[in-house]
Amino acid sequence: AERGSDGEVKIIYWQAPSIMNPYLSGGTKDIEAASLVVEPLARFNEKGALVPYLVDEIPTVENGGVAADLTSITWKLKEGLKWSDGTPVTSADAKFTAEYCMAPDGGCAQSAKFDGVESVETPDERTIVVNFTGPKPVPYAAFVGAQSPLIQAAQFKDCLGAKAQECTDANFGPIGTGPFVVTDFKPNDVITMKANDNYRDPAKPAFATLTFKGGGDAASAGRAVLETGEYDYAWNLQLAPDVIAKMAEGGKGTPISGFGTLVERIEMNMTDPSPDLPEGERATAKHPHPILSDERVRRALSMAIDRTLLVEIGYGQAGRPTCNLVPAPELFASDNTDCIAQDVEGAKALLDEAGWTVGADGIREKDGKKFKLLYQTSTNAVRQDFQALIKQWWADIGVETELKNIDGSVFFGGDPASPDTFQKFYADVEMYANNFDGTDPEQYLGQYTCEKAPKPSSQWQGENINRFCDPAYDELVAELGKTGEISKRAEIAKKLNDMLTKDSMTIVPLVDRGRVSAHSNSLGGVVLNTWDSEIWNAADWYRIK
Amino acid sequence: MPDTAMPILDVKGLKTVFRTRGGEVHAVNSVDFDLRPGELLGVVGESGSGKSVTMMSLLRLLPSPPAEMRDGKVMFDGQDLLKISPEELRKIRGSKIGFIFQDPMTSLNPVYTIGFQLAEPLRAHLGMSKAQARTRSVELLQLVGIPDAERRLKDYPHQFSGGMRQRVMIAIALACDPQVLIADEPTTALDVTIQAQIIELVKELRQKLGMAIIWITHDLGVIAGIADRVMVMYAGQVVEEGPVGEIFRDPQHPYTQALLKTVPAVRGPREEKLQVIEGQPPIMHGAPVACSFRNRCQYAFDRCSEENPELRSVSAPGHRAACFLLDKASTPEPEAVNG
Amino acid sequence: MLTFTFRRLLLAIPTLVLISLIIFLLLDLAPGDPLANQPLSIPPEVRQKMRDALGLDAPAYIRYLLWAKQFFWVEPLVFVDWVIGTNFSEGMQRIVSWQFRSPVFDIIIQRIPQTLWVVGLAYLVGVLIALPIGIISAYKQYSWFDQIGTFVSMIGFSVPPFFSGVLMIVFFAIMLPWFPSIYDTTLVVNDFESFGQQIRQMTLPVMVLALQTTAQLSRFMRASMLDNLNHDYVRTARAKGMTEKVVLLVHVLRNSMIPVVTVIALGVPSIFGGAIITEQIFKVNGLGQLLITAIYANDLPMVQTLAFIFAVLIVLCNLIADVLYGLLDPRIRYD
Amino acid sequence: MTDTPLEPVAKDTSARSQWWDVWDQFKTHKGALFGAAVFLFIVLAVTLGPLVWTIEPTFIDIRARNSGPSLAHPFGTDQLGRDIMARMMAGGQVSIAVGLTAMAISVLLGTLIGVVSGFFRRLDGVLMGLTDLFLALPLLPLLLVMVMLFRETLSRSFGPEMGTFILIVSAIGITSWMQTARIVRGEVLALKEREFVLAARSIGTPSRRMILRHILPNVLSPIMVSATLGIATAIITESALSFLGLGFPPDFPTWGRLLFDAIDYLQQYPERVFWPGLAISLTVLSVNYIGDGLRDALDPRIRGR
Amino acid sequence: MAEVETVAPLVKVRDLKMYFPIHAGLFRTHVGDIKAVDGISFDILPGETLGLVGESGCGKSTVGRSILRLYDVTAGTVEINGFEIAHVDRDSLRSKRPMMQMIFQDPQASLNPRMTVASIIGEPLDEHMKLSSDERLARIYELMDWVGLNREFAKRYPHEFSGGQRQRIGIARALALNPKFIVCDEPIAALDVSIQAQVVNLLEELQERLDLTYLFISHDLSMVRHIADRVAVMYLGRIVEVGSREALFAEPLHPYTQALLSAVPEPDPESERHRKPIVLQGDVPSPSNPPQGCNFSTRCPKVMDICRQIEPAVRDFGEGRQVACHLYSESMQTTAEPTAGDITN
Ligand SMILES: Nc1ncnc2c1ncn2[C@@H]1O[C@H](COP(=O)(O)OP(=O)(O)OP(=O)(O)O)[C@@H](O)[C@H]1O
Ligand SMILES: Nc1ncnc2c1ncn2[C@@H]1O[C@H](COP(=O)(O)OP(=O)(O)OP(=O)(O)O)[C@@H](O)[C@H]1O
Ligand SMILES: [Mg+2]
Ligand SMILES: [Mg+2]
Repeated sequence: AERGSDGEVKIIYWQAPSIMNPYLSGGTKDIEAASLVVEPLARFNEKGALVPYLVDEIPTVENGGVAADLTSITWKLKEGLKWSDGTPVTSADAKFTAEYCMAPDGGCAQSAKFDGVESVETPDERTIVVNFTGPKPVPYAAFVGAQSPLIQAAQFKDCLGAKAQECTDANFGPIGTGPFVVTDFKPNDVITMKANDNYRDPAKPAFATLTFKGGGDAASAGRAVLETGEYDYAWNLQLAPDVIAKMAEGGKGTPISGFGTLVERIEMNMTDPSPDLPEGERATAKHPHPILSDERVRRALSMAIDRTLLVEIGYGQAGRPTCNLVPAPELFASDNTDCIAQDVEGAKALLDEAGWTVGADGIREKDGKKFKLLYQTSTNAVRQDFQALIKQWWADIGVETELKNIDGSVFFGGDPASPDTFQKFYADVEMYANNFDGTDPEQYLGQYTCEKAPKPSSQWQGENINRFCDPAYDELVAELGKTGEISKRAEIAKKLNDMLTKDSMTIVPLVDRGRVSAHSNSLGGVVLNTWDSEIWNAADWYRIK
Repeated sequence: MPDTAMPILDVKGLKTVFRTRGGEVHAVNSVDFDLRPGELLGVVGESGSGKSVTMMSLLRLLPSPPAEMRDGKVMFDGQDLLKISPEELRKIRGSKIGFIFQDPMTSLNPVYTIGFQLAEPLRAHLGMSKAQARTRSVELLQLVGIPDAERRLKDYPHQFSGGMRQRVMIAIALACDPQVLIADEPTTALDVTIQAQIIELVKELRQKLGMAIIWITHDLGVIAGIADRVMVMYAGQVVEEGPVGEIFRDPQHPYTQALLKTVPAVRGPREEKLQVIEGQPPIMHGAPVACSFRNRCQYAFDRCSEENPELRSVSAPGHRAACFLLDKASTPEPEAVNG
Repeated sequence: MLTFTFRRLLLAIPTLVLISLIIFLLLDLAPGDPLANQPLSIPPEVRQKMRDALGLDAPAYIRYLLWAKQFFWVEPLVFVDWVIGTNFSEGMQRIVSWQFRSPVFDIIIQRIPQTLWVVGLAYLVGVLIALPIGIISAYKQYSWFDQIGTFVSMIGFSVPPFFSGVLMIVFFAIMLPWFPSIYDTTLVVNDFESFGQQIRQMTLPVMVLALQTTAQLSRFMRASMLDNLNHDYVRTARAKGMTEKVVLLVHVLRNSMIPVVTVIALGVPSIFGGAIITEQIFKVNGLGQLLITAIYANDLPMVQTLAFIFAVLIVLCNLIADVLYGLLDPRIRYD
Repeated sequence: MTDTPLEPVAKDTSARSQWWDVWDQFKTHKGALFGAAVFLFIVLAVTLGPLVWTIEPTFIDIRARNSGPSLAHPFGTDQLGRDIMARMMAGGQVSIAVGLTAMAISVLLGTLIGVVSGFFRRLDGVLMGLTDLFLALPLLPLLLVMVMLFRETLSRSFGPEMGTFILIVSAIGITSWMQTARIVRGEVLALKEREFVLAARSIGTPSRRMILRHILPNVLSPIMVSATLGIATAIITESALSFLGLGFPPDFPTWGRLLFDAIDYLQQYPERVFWPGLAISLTVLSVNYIGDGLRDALDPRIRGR
Repeated sequence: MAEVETVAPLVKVRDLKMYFPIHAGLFRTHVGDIKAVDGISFDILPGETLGLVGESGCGKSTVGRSILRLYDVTAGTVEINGFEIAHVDRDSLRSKRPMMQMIFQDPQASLNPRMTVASIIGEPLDEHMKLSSDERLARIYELMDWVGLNREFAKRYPHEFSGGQRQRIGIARALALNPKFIVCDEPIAALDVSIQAQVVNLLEELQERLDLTYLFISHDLSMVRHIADRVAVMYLGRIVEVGSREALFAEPLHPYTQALLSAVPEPDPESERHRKPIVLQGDVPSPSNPPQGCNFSTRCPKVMDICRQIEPAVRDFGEGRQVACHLYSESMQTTAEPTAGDITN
């Protein structure tokens, strides 16, 4: 096909992008909108494998691109790459990008990508050498994936550090190498783009213009693609499965789904959240949880849950039951499926065994203490349905549950003054979803070491939400950090995963949440990618005639 | 006034009923009267006796519902005003028959200038141009004695005092040189000094323009000063009618007699005790089957509660009253006083 | 009148300052964090850096004073610069949104057209429909027209817009694909066709919004007309021999409009803030949507500024209503 | 004095309280009578209904989910198999309670402020300033902030449902009293000029009793009308809050919430939208008609006719 | 009336002023006053009725209300039964309230439409007397008997009564506390002619029986002539003439009184034909901006130059007759015209 021959393509995101600079926002909507314009050196494909974008090949130890001691990586830019304004892309741009994100006052949302980067060298126009402070077994973070694309030094040169916030024009219309260029950016509303004249593949993109509309809700976005056909692509249709199915009957489009690493899970609090404890000791390692500290109890709670039904009701096509914290990529996913079958009787037996006997009112008790749990999550229709269902299942095994839901902005807000953040965890169990960037779970699994538990002394910051603490686990994490060989890494990761889930039931995974998006039947070339930007291959899209 | 002239307005058997939740109210019951050219007919009666309703019925100005004109004929200019089409009636209103209302404070539209409100009938009925209407408006205001007329055309009603507003109302009513002017208590809301001004004005205008006037009032004094003929109403009916001198000198109906006595005078000897008419006027549910004054009448006898007296002529020409006492020979002594 | 207006304007200043302070303090007290919507995968250190970069952790009074300075001094200067091409405001820090990293006023200005087009037009349409309905309903009180009018307006009153909106979409965008369900804010009206398109895309939201305006206003108009129809001057007008049309449309209408105009004027601020739900449903993305997304994103400067602008509008419309009242009703002299 | 008592003008019925007259007039307003009947029916249905229809609104019968109307579930079930009829009744209790309480708060506040500012000239400026201030405060952020600020404190003291209830009800009440206050103030200002207030003053009645005895009973009719309108507005506002995600939690049914949740299913299960939509509309409609009737019935000018 | 000189007046009003401030401008500054009552003095003897007449808006009601301290007066003193009323504090004022009462113009507006007759009449009793409910009821019945209301009506509401009956309720309320002094503010103006007489007779009868003192405000001169012992004529906030009823009606001295009296029509066509009313030109000036000199100078048919410059002093003609007019001022009496001419030049 010829560039621009297919007219216009229209994308709708029900969360509207507010900025086009992924370095200033971690939000998916912003990163994905930006991915149409700015590109990294390499991306993950739909299977989670690295594919070269602005380089010709992926550097590895084998091809010499990565130093044998794992302390540097060398990328080589493609020949003749141009920014959309026609100027050449050089290694200086990459160096600048690193400086931009690593500048102390810049508030770069992706600075984790540049963790451990010591310097970026530019031996020549096309060669980029990233030096690390120590050995880095997985060196594919900086300049890889939608979160860390190259930005143009010329455009952003005055936007370093604190000034990053003021460069509105650049932040709204970055110059990139991607298939499209921003013509108009209306924050939280609509972005219009046109084909990049200097795109490296002269035949692409097939569309001359692109409209990227934001706002509204998932249902209306779904309708616009599946029922009225007004739009070509709708992102993340978080809707009940039967609703999507009904919309699909409209015949204008097709829902598509893909799975990544996002897992909806129940976290068990290993510490005592009782409000009777003095502030400062509440929900800290000093007081183990009076009920949930018993592994059998946790297991029984997990056994009572019918994950398949949860999926059916809450996610349909966009979910599958899982027992793993790391459900993907395949290489890293443990084959643990024990929890999928619901086993109410087994759960009851386990509780009996643990000494919790059914009381007069049908609620279990032990030593005069009732089996009562406070179960919190963020406010969200599906989560409240889950809460209701799980509450009922738990009631079947003699557990009384009090439900509580907290506004998402408070729950995930991390305000140390608020009692309701998920980090503070002033409840017995809580439910939310989390995932990791890219394909390597090292950092993700590394969050569950003893020292990462949120506590008063750390302003309640820290990712080890359930205050899980096992020295053996910490050791294994350390070992993973030193291992470079991929199969070895996978083995360790699976082990870590099992320690958290299968073995200790500290984390009770429920659903591996995929994504459902939809495209119109006339839009060709769509490949849903959950490892990178969902619309990563928009350059390949075309109109089916 | 020449008794012989053809009446310009002839009302026969007028009946107006209000349909309300509490039942029908027969506000006007078979009222007959006529008005001759150039004559001033005074209408008196206490509050609620149906004076206003009668006059508004003539021009069908009552909102309907609840009002309903049941019966009667209102002959004006050879036409029955109760029968003609609304459009024809509209052409008579304001041009041939002018109307002045009781309350000068609310009868003018507060948001339009006096000039506008004066010009409206002129332009609607006489088809005058803006400029013509304006000249005429100035004339009219001067006629009713408003100084600085030219400038005051631009003023709004609230910028006038009560007396001035009533003059404006008169000017509006006179705008198209009507043959008949109906003034519904034009001075009741005003102070005596202002009332005197207005009365003088009307007297003067009448001499100048020579139209027939119906003047409704409570105040017997006012009537005595200006009317040619008087009509006394009670409970929706005419109870007495006659030349002004006759009525005041020799009232025939007990109600008229009592009415004349209740008012103390400013001049002359002072009464030690005021005469009172005891009781209240009746509420007129249904057409009257008996004399409606009987409960308050000191002369009432059996017949009064059996029949409704009709107007009948009294000795003096043109003097009529509706009372059975008139039948009982001419002996005026009240022999059959009700116990 | 002039003194009155000045006086009211003067009085408005302390009110507005107080309002701005209250809004600020309230929003500041509210829990929540502008970074709450960032993915959990962003590590806490990075979050902290982002917070620092936004200046989120400065003491409240400093942020308030800064905001006040920016609102009352810098932004007017920017406006002056923009109008006469000077550059007084160069180098001054404007009020910057936390979610967009862009001056809030730029975004607000961007949003005004669609807000005016849709919500403003809906208001206008609503008013234009409501007035005749109110007039006829009052004139023919208790007639079938009046009864139906009452019924419909009560329906309009009782159906929440998120319901009527979706219903409209299902009927008129899906079942009968006559109108688009999504408003295109990028549409430029430059020819007949695009104008038609604009009309089409405005139809549904305007209908939903106008229904509400009509419902309320027609009731009000009716009551006001009924009130005036009983006045003596109406009888005077009839006695002057005016036609019913003149009586109604010249005499009664103007008097009845006096309170109604105030209500209409006071409803204008709701154009800017009140259509949040409808905007959301049809994705009109006007000021209402801007406010609600800013609230969800805890974008304090944006919420603060918008809220304050609404407050200014409300105060201003109050003033306009009073002045209009004085103009329409010659009896009112405000001095 | 020979004066005998005069015939009373009123109809012959002996001492009737004027509430009878109000009722008499109210009865003649067909819409209002019908509205009152419907409202009564709704209230009875949601309060007594659960005694008859004993299915728990939170009971999940997962096998029967998404079923249409049947004998077992006359209104059908939702996506978790909860009985919609039971949820409608539970939701109705909340919605009507929200409507009534929020209205009560707003009317009380409005009346208090209106009466005080109308009656005491010295407080007038301040209180009307306050009213203007509230009118000028954009309500949505205010509501939101109130919800965010107090939801947790209240849930802790009163339990999550009661806490949210108190919060929403007071949020709506606190942001909607201004109109009432203005109207009441106007009425009070006018009443103050009436001679019976002057008469009371000439007797030496102190302000407190003056307000209770003479002012309040006479501003009743505008208050009543605000009140009926207030119920309707509060029910609608609550549902709008649900739409914006600020209302009751999703697991706690109210009509507004049920309607909002059902909207996604508009095409598959239109009846789910229908029931709460109908309930809200009927309630608002009936309350509005009642308000209309009350306005007429309480207006002595109309009643006298 | 001859021996009245020796009796001490029950009500003594001296130089009473009641101004209503006008605020205007940017800062609502005090820019002037409505001088509703502008310095009036008079006495009322025990058992006497003083009639107060004048045109609408001349300040009659304001006088009545200020005397009862329903307004906070601007200046002057009011003494009733030996107690200073105009400037005492609220509490002692409250204890004096029973002594002085008021009857209002509009029988409809002066009764709370939501209270029964019994509670209306009983209100003053509740406020000032500690009565058991039986005593209270007995007193209410007694009052109703006094004013000629059937006891059966006690539970009815005001709207169920006719105007005359309503006015009786108002009178009963005023009598409840055994007052000595009653201000009647146009008690009959809103009533129909046939009913007026009933009420006036009742008032007279009660006065005799209870030894009441009235200030009878009215603009109906014939009624004032009937009921009042002495009459004061007001014009624009001032009293222009006071005198005994006979003297004043027989021979009005002030030009305004003359005009007022001559304007009253009489229900007698004969005498009406010959009556030549003095028709005043123009309107009453605004009390916020009274003319310089004599208030009446803008409309006075006998105006002299001096009237437009100097406010006339009150001249006492003896026997309680007082007139404020330059026509009668002592210094002017003989040389009025020439002096006036001098002043203008
Ligand atoms: N709109 C109406 N509905 C019902 N009854 C009415 C209406 N208008 C007038 N009436 C009744 O008609 C009767 C006559 O009223 P009308 O106004 O003619 O009396 P009036 O003699 O003009 O009294 P006033 O001297 O007080 O003006 C009264 O009993 C009154 O109650
Ligand atoms: N509360 C007030 N505030 C301002 N001005 C007032 C007030 N009360 C009365 N006035 C003014 O004082 C003047 C005298 O009023 P007042 O009521 O005493 O007159 P009046 O002689 O009783 O008239 P009427 O015969 O109409 O009752 C009028 O000009 C009036 O406008
Ligand atoms: Mg009348
Ligand atoms: Mg008065």
